[in-house]
Formats: sequence, C-alpha cells, structure tokens
Amino acid sequence: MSINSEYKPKIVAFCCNWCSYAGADLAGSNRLAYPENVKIIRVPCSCRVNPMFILRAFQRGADGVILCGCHPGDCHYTSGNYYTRRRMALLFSMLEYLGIEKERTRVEWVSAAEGAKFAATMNDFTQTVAALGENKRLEDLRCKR
Amino acid sequence: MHNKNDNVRSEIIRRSGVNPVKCMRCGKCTATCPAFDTMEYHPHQFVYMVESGDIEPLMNSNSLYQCLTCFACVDRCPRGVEPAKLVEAVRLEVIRKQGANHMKPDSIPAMVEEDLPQQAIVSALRKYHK
Amino acid sequence: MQKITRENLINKAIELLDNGTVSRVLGWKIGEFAYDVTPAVFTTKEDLQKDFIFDDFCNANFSKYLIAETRKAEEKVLVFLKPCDTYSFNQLLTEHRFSREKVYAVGIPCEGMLDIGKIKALAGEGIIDVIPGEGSITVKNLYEEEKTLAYGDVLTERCLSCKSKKHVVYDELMGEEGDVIDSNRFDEVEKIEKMSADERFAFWQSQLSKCIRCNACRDICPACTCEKCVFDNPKSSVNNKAISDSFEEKMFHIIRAFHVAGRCTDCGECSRVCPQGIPLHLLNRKFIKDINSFYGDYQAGQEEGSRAPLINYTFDDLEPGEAVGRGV
Amino acid sequence: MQRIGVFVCWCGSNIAGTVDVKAVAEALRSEPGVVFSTDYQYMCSQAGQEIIKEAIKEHKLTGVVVCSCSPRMHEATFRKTAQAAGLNPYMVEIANIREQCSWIHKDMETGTQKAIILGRAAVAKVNLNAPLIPGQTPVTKRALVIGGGIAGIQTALDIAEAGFPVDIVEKKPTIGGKMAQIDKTFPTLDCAACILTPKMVDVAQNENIRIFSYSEVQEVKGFVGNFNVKIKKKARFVKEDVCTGCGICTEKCPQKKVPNEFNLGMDNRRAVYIPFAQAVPKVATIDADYCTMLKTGKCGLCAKVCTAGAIDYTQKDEIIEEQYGAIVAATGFNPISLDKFDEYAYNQSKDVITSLEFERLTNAAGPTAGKLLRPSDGKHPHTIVFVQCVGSRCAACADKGKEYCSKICCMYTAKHAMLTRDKYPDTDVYVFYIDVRTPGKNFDEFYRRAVEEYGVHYIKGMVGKVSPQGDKLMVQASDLLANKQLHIEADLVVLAAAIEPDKSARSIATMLTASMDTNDFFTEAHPKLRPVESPTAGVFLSGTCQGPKDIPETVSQASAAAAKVIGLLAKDKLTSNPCVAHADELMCNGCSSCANVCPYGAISYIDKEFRMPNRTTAIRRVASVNPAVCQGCGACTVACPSGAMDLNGFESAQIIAEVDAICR
Repeated sequence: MSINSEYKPKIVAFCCNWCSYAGADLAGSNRLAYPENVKIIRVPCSCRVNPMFILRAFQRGADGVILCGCHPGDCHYTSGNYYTRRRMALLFSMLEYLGIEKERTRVEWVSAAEGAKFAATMNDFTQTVAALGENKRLEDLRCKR
Repeated sequence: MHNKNDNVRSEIIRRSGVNPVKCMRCGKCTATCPAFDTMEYHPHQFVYMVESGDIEPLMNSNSLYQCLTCFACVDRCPRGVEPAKLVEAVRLEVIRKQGANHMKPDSIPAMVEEDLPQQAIVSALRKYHK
Repeated sequence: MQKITRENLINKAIELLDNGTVSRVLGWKIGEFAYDVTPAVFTTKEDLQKDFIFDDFCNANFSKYLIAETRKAEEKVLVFLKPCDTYSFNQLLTEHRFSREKVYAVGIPCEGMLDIGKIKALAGEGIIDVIPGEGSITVKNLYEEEKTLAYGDVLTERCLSCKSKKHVVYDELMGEEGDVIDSNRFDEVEKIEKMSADERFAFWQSQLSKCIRCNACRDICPACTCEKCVFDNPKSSVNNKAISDSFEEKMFHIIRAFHVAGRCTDCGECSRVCPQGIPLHLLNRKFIKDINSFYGDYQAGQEEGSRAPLINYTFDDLEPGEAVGRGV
Repeated sequence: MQRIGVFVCWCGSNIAGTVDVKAVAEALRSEPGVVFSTDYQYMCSQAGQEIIKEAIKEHKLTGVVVCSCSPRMHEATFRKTAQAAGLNPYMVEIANIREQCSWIHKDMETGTQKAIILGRAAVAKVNLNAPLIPGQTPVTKRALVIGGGIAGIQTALDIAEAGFPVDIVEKKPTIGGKMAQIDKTFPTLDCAACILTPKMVDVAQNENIRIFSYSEVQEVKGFVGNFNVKIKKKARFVKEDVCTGCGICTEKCPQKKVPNEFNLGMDNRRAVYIPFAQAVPKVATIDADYCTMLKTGKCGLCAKVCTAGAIDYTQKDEIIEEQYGAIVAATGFNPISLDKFDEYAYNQSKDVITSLEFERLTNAAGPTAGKLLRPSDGKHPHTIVFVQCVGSRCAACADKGKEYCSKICCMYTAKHAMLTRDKYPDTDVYVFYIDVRTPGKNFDEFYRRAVEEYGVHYIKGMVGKVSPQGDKLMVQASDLLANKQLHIEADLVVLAAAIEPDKSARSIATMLTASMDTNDFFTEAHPKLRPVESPTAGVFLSGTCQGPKDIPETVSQASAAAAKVIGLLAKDKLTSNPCVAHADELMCNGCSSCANVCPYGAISYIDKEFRMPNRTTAIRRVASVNPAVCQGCGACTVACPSGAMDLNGFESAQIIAEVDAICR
C-alpha cells in the first residue's frame, strides 16, 4: 500500500453461517457497498468464536474485530448466541480494563434478512476503527511487514 | 391527527410514565370505573385521546375532577397502561397552565365542613391554586 | 476459643490413619527455614510427628493436589482445608475432577497467613525464625537480632481481603466455624477501572511485561487443572513456551483468566506464587466483579453442582456493547 | 503437506467485472500447498466441474479451493464434484469472492486485492482440512407418543397405519384428553364424542399400537433413532387384562364422595371408577387417595363383586423399559387457574364457571345430563354473560395471566352462545369481547351466524367486575361503541380462561432435552419451516404442547408430526453431518462444561482407564460426543478450557489459520 493512500484499518468479521453470513450475502446481492477492509470468516454459530480467535486477530495486526450472529432468540442452534453474549460481554469488559479501546471490538446481531443492516454496520464499524488509528496496543511486533 | 398538540402529548406521557400505545382497547378500565356515570370522558377514552394527542378537550372537561383516583383501572388493566396516572398528569397540565386557578382562598370558607379534614383543604389549595 | 495447634492436627491425622479411614495425609511439611513450608503426602505416624507443621506459613491450598493423589490408590486421602480452600474443593467437585468418596476433608480455622516477602522487606534478609505472638510476630535473624512486626503488616494480600472464614464443605470441622466476610475485595479493581484508558494500559503493560512465563500461576491455580493446557498443546496454534513479543503475555493472561472466569474462587494463589509480583488476582477479580454486576452475585465453589455463569444464560442478559464503558 | 488446487470463477462478468481473476489465480499459486491454479468462466457449469475433476486426478490434489459465489450457493455442488473425482467432499473450501467482494466493490484493484486475501484464507484453511466421513447409526423402528389426547391419538394412528409400532403413554386412566370433555365442536357443531370415540376404538384395536394408560415417562436416554425410555405404569389396583369394564365395582363402591375430575369436580364419582363410558382402555382404576381398603385395609367390596376377579390391592408401580427411534410430545394444555382474578368472583360464586365447565354442563353425559342448569341452585339461567380473554393477552399480569392469545376462545364462545340460544331461546346471551378473532375455514361465518341468526349480543368491551348479589350476579361492564357502562343482572357468568401447557411438559422437555419458550410451550426447530420438529433430533411436536390450537389444527399438526416420524423410521440407518464436535480424551478434564452448554444433550461422559507414569493406571472421566445428535454449533468448543473439544470442519486451528491469513 502506498504511503499516500488514506489509512485503512484491518477488520476481521466473524459471521455465523445461518443469519449474519447470509445477511452479508444479501448485502452483496443488493450491491450494498461496505469497505474492502472487512474480511469475513464463516463460523457455524457465533458461539464457535473463541476469545482466543479475537485476541489472535489483534495480535496479528487486526485493528478491529466484529462478531455477528443471529438475533437473541433466533439462533439456529437455539441458544448459541446467548452464550456468545455472555462471553463477549466479559471479554470486552476485560479488554477495556486492560486499557484497550472499547471501540475496537463489537458484537452485532444481523439476521439473514438484514443485508442493509450488515452493510451499514460494517461501514460504521470501519469508520469508528479508522478514527482510532492503528492498533498499537495489541499487536504482535513479529508480524509487522 | 397524531401530530396535534404533540408537545403537550409528549409532556403528559413523560410526566405520567404511561405508554398509551400499550392499550389494546379492551375497555376493562371503563368497565371497572366507579365514577363512570359522572364522567364525560371515560378512562379508555382518556387513554385514546392522549395517545392521539387530542388533549385539549380533556383539559377542559370536568371529567378530570370526577376521577376518584381509586386506581381500579390501574389494577385491572391487562396491559399495564395505568389510566389513572394519565388523568393525574392531565390534571397537572391544567394546573401548570398559567392563570388557571381552580381554587381561590376566598372560596375556602364555604367548603369548610366538620367532616372534611383540614389537611385535605390545605393540600387541595396547594395543588389547585396558582 | 481454643486455638487449633500442630499437635491437634497430627493427632487427628494419626487417629484417622490408625483406624483405617485414610491411608495418606495431605499436609504441610517443615522446610529448611521456618517460612518455607511445602505441601507433602504423609503415610506414617513417624513422618507426621517428625515433619508435619501447622503455622502461619501454611499457605498452600491442597484442593488441586487431590486430583493426582486420589488417582493413586483406592483408600481415602485426608486433607486439611482452610475456609478459602473449601471453595476450591467444592468447585473441583462440581467439575468432577476427583471423587468425593475418596477424600476425608477436615476443615481447620485460619486467621490469615503470612507473606515472607513482606517480612523480608521489613526485617531484612537472613531470617532464621519467625515466632508468632499476640497481634505481632517476632523475627530472628542470623545476626541474633530480633524484630517485632505487626500482623497486619505482614499478612498476604489475599488474606487482607479475605472473603470468608466459613467452610462450605467438610467431613469434620476442627475449631469453631467463622462467617462470610464483607471484604471490599473489589476496591482495587475499581481503582483501576477509574483510571484513564492510557493509565490502565500503562499499568498493565508495566505489570504484565514482568511476566517470565514460568507458569507458576497456572500450576498453583486450583481452577487450572486441565490435563493439558492449551498453551502447551501444539495443536492449539497458541502454544508457546516463552514470551516472544509484547502481546504474548497479555494473550496468555487474558485467556488464562477467561478460562477460569466463573470457576475462579478468588483464592489468590496466583498472585501469591508469582515470582515477579504481578497482581494477577486483579484480572480474575475483574471477571468476578463483572459477573456479579452483569448476572447477579455468584461465588464459585459456594455450592457443589452450581452452574457457572459462562455456561449459563438468561434471555435478557446485557449486550456486550453495554458491558463496556460503564462508569469509566 | 496438502496438494491444493485453486479454481477461480469469473461468474461471467459478475466476478470478473471487478476482480482480475487471472491475477487472483496467479497470486494464489504461490501460497503454501498450492500446486495448481486456474480460472474459468462458470466453475459451477458442467464444463467447469470437469476442469476441477480433471485437475484433481491429474495433479493428485488433496484439497480444493474454489473462489466463487457464496458457499451457501454452491458449496454442495463443488463437494459433489470433488467426490465424483475421488476426493473427500470435505476437502473443498469456498472463498466467497462474489457476494462479499465483486458485488460490493467497484474498483478493480480493490476487488482483486480483497479476492486474493479471501482466497489465501481459504487455502490456509484447506491446508488443515482432514477428510470427514459421515457417521451412520441404526434406527429402532418404534415410536413413542407422550400424551393420549386427540393429538397423540392422531399421530399414533398415522404412524401405525404406515406399519410402524407405536406406544402411547397417557397419565390419565384413559386416552381421549380434553376433546373427550368437550360437547360439540366448532364450526360444524358435530358432537366431539361422536368423532373422537371411534378414533379411540381404532387406537385400541390397532395391532401396531400399545396404550400405556395411567403411566408416565420417567427417564429418557439415548438419541435420535435410539432412545431408551423408562415408563412408569402406576398401580391402578385392577388387572388390566382381566377387567371387562362391566362397571359393577364402580356402582357398588361405598366411597361416593370423590370429586369427579372428568366433570371438573361438578359432581362426584366413586373411589373405583371408569372416567367415562367410552374410556379406552375400558378398565376400572382404584383411586388410592380415597379407597378405604387401601387406606385402612377394611372394605374390599369391589373385590367381592368383581366376577372377573380383576381387583388386586397389592399391585405395585411397574417400570417398563423400551427402545424407540422417535418420540412425539403431545402433552396438551389446561385452562389456567382463575384464583387470582378476584374481579370475576370465580371463587365466590358457583355460578361463575369456566368455558370447559360450561362444556360439561351442556354435555348429555355431564353432571346435569345435558340440561343447562345453574350449579348453585339447579335453576335454568335466563341471562348468561360470556367474558372473553380472561387471563389471555394479559401483559401486565404475569403472575396470574398469559401474554399470548389463547386462540380458541373466540370460536368456542361463539359456539356456546349459539347453542344456548338455539336450545333456550328465552335466554339473553351477552358476549364481551376485545377483538373477535376468527381466522379459519368457515369460522367468521359461524361467528356472524351467532350474531345475526341466533341474536347473541356481542358487546365490544370488557367486564370489570362481577359481584354476587342474592341469587344474581351483578356484572359491571363497558360497552365501548356506545360509550356506556353496563350493569347486567346475570344468572350465569362463563369465563373464557386462557390455556397453558400441561404442567408435566416442563419435566418431559427436560428429559427429552427439548427446548421450551418462556411460557413452557415446546419450541419448534424453525418457526416457519420446521414447525413440527423440536430442535432436538428425533423429537417431534404434536398439538397444543407447541402453542394454542383448535382441533383441526391440532389434527393437521399431529399428522404432520407422524409424517416426520414415518420418514425417520423408514430409514434403516441415519447419516449424520460429519461437521460435529469431538473430544480429545487425552486432554479432556471431564468437567461437564461442554455438556452444560450443549443444546442437544449430545455429550455424555464415560470413565476410561488411562496409563499413568510408573506403569500405573487411573480411571478418568472423559466426554464423548454422540455424532448422531450433535448439530455442530461449537458452543462446547469455547466452553472447554483445555481445548479438548474441537469441531470438525471448523477446527480452532483452521479458524486461527484463516485469521492469520487475513491479517497477514
């Protein structure tokens, strides 16, 4: 990337297969643009996302991590996102306690029908993270190129 | 229609803490009301009129002062709407309108009765005198 | 109240060994110096009389040792448990880590244990003996000097914020039962929460960067009882023996705290054993504080079989977005 | 090391328009493990699939990455392609470069760069893929239906018709359920007994159906295709196979003061009883709470009069263990308790009754032999007030009512009102309603007939208070359209009480590991597309246990559940999705965290012997995932602190590899 180009944060988005990944597909089908910085990783359910994956992403230079799942009550597996909600509430609170900007992490519930919400969420999240600048506090120095 | 008197409407909703949209129009409040016969507007109408912002007629109606605040409507409402609190909020709206004066010190001597506690008169004056 | 002494415990152990209730005794063994007490397994009357000790340095929580010890033989193991140890004991029972039938648990009272680090800081090196007194201790050193220190100044950090003097489980209790204490143990966490993000980051960066990845915290922790830790498992992709970068130790400690979140009984062993003096318990305690405020008070180990908050939920739990930025 | 082939699809101009597909193919060629990389206009076409097949054979590929549209679109297609070429289908990964790249980006450079990164992540994942083989489990070809109401009866009959054995477990002494208590059915007004009892007889005579009446499910173990169920047959102190149902004991029993639950306590029965004339099985039952013989050891009259010698005072509860392939919950409903609705005076006056009590009062086999008489004085009521939504749609009274609409009350009240006016034209009938809800075939017509032809007074409003005064009931109500408050002197008030799931449903759901909503209705696997299945595989839902329903709806759902059961039992073996969790025994702590979060109850624990240092061994508790039950959500993998639990197809290492590839 050239030096002149504007700063583009790296964003990792974990999406559950049944709601949010389908919501992302719908955003695509409707040609609703969101920044290319967002890269989606498909997981069966938001509850598959281990806090370790999120920390790993930060360690390897991600500037923001967002986790999308079915709305509470709509989980394909009935209860997965309820566990996600608790796990992420505690993890995010801990990251904040360690002095990491709370805007770098987010959980958003996006249904398969909410293509527009998916795109809007990604736009907003990217902007928020871009405003924070590079993630210096959680990066693994080895991986700098 | 819902825009009519919007400021007053939202002020009354805020003051009463009642959400009139929760009303499913069953009429159990009106069925329960012991002061029904003396009222021009009945509890369910109160709720609907506040919801639709049609508050002016309520403020001008004597019904406001016929409500006994017995809270039967609040107790019975299946949706937790609490009509009596709306009535009270509209009453306060009337009171807070400048110049409105429902009780004058001069009229008190005529009210004094043996059965009526003095405290009731004092608190009524506090509330209804501007 | 009659004070429970070393002799009381030895007699109890011998009685249980003699009548065949137990075949092994988990107890504290006297060390070279008064303060270096180590955990040990005793099997004979003679060993007990010679080496068993019960004093103000009997910090070690034996709960975790039971996992390995109960696997070794069919007969029961005798274990002495201080009030805080009983919470760990219960939590391990909840997680089916050992069989209750294979343990004979004797609850013993605890008035707080001493921190040799603090004593050395106040009395200097070369300590050869520490003699307990009323509300104070007398320290003797190589140079035949004596120094008297107040108890409150030399108690371990965890005992200063002791949460309970009540045993939640035992087969037999020696001495009198105490109460659960309102200990203000979250004050320190709150202090950090009130700092600015930069200050918090600086605080933790300075603390965690001291970590040498000796794994003492993990090895002592009665909740960290995994047969194999993820950080030792090459298949986990996060295994690492040494610290290789500025984030590695944060990753380790966040994940470690997360893995014990809802299971940590706040026994404070992690901070006690840390050779670098990192206040690791403040990570665990942050999780406990959050759990209490998000999902209602929960004390791990208080009740056997209770469902830990992270393997539970309600339909109207707060959203992760609401969990952050509270009162900071 | 894998040998990976990368196939970049143009999707016509859909992808190629904003992604330089050749550059993507070129860039991915240098990724670790990639030995072949190409692009083609339509990879999903016959020709495209041939390219993949040939490449697999020619380059001895062990993994395939297709950069194309969403995996939700063509993952299955490309897996089949790989399988046709001899590759394990689970060695295929898709990089979604259409929906998540070309379609949302306008700039060629941006699109190409992102497509390369997405491809890289897919390659990183395939490098760690392992062949997966779907598991197979046998199916026990027998079904269990819990509950013997119309729902259970219909489900059992349909399954039995298809040739599979079915057992019905009913906690009451007879099957029939609530429908047996109903007099007439809307909107056709045929008598409930006339259409129900023949079905009950069908059940009794069907060789494929066994009825365990007066029995309860005690324990359920196992999983889809292989449930192991313990059924407790409660002692009825009458030998079922000997009793002829002659009823002589029920006439001779001296204990006459037992409230008759079939008539909702409006009359009495004996301590030994047959609930109603058409009961199935037609066998007497001794009520141990009231029988003098069982309580004091003195009496024994029924045994003396029984010519068949069926009475057995020493009978004990019996546990029956049976294997099933599928289980249907048909646990039904009950009207809610009206104890807390003081305003309707239900507990103060005998003449304030529920609609179900009204059914018994008008039923020819009921306490009044079908004559509509007041329970208090046996007089004919001249003014009857029906109140709708008693406890239904009650959002503010969670402690006494239900927030949902009970769905059936509007129609049965119209029926009651109409029938009353038909039989007793001298009666004034008032119905107070909030809304009249009649969505159903011939339903609205029925309601309108009640108003237009039978002269029922439908009043939009609610009853606020019922107060007994003398032998009258003063009803104070609102008439919202007239803006009036009404005061009616009524003789009888009928309350349309909300309905709720049977109390036993909660414990049955727990045994089945089936989920429930906050109202204790069973949750369906999908509210629209899988309405008769529970999320727990092999458990199906029939009737009101899933939500309020009338009879036609219940019967349709019952048959639908039966169709699903038949579909399952028709299979000899079940093939399961191989993307399921698995535990590494060496690392497992046996702590139960995983089992606690598993929504399907797929995880159990076994004690296993492990070798320890110094040539000793130790028994350790370890988790074992049943691949036939696991649906692959992965909740357990995060609950597991040691990382012993992992998920096929979405292994932690694979996801971390994707993260690393994206952040590279």
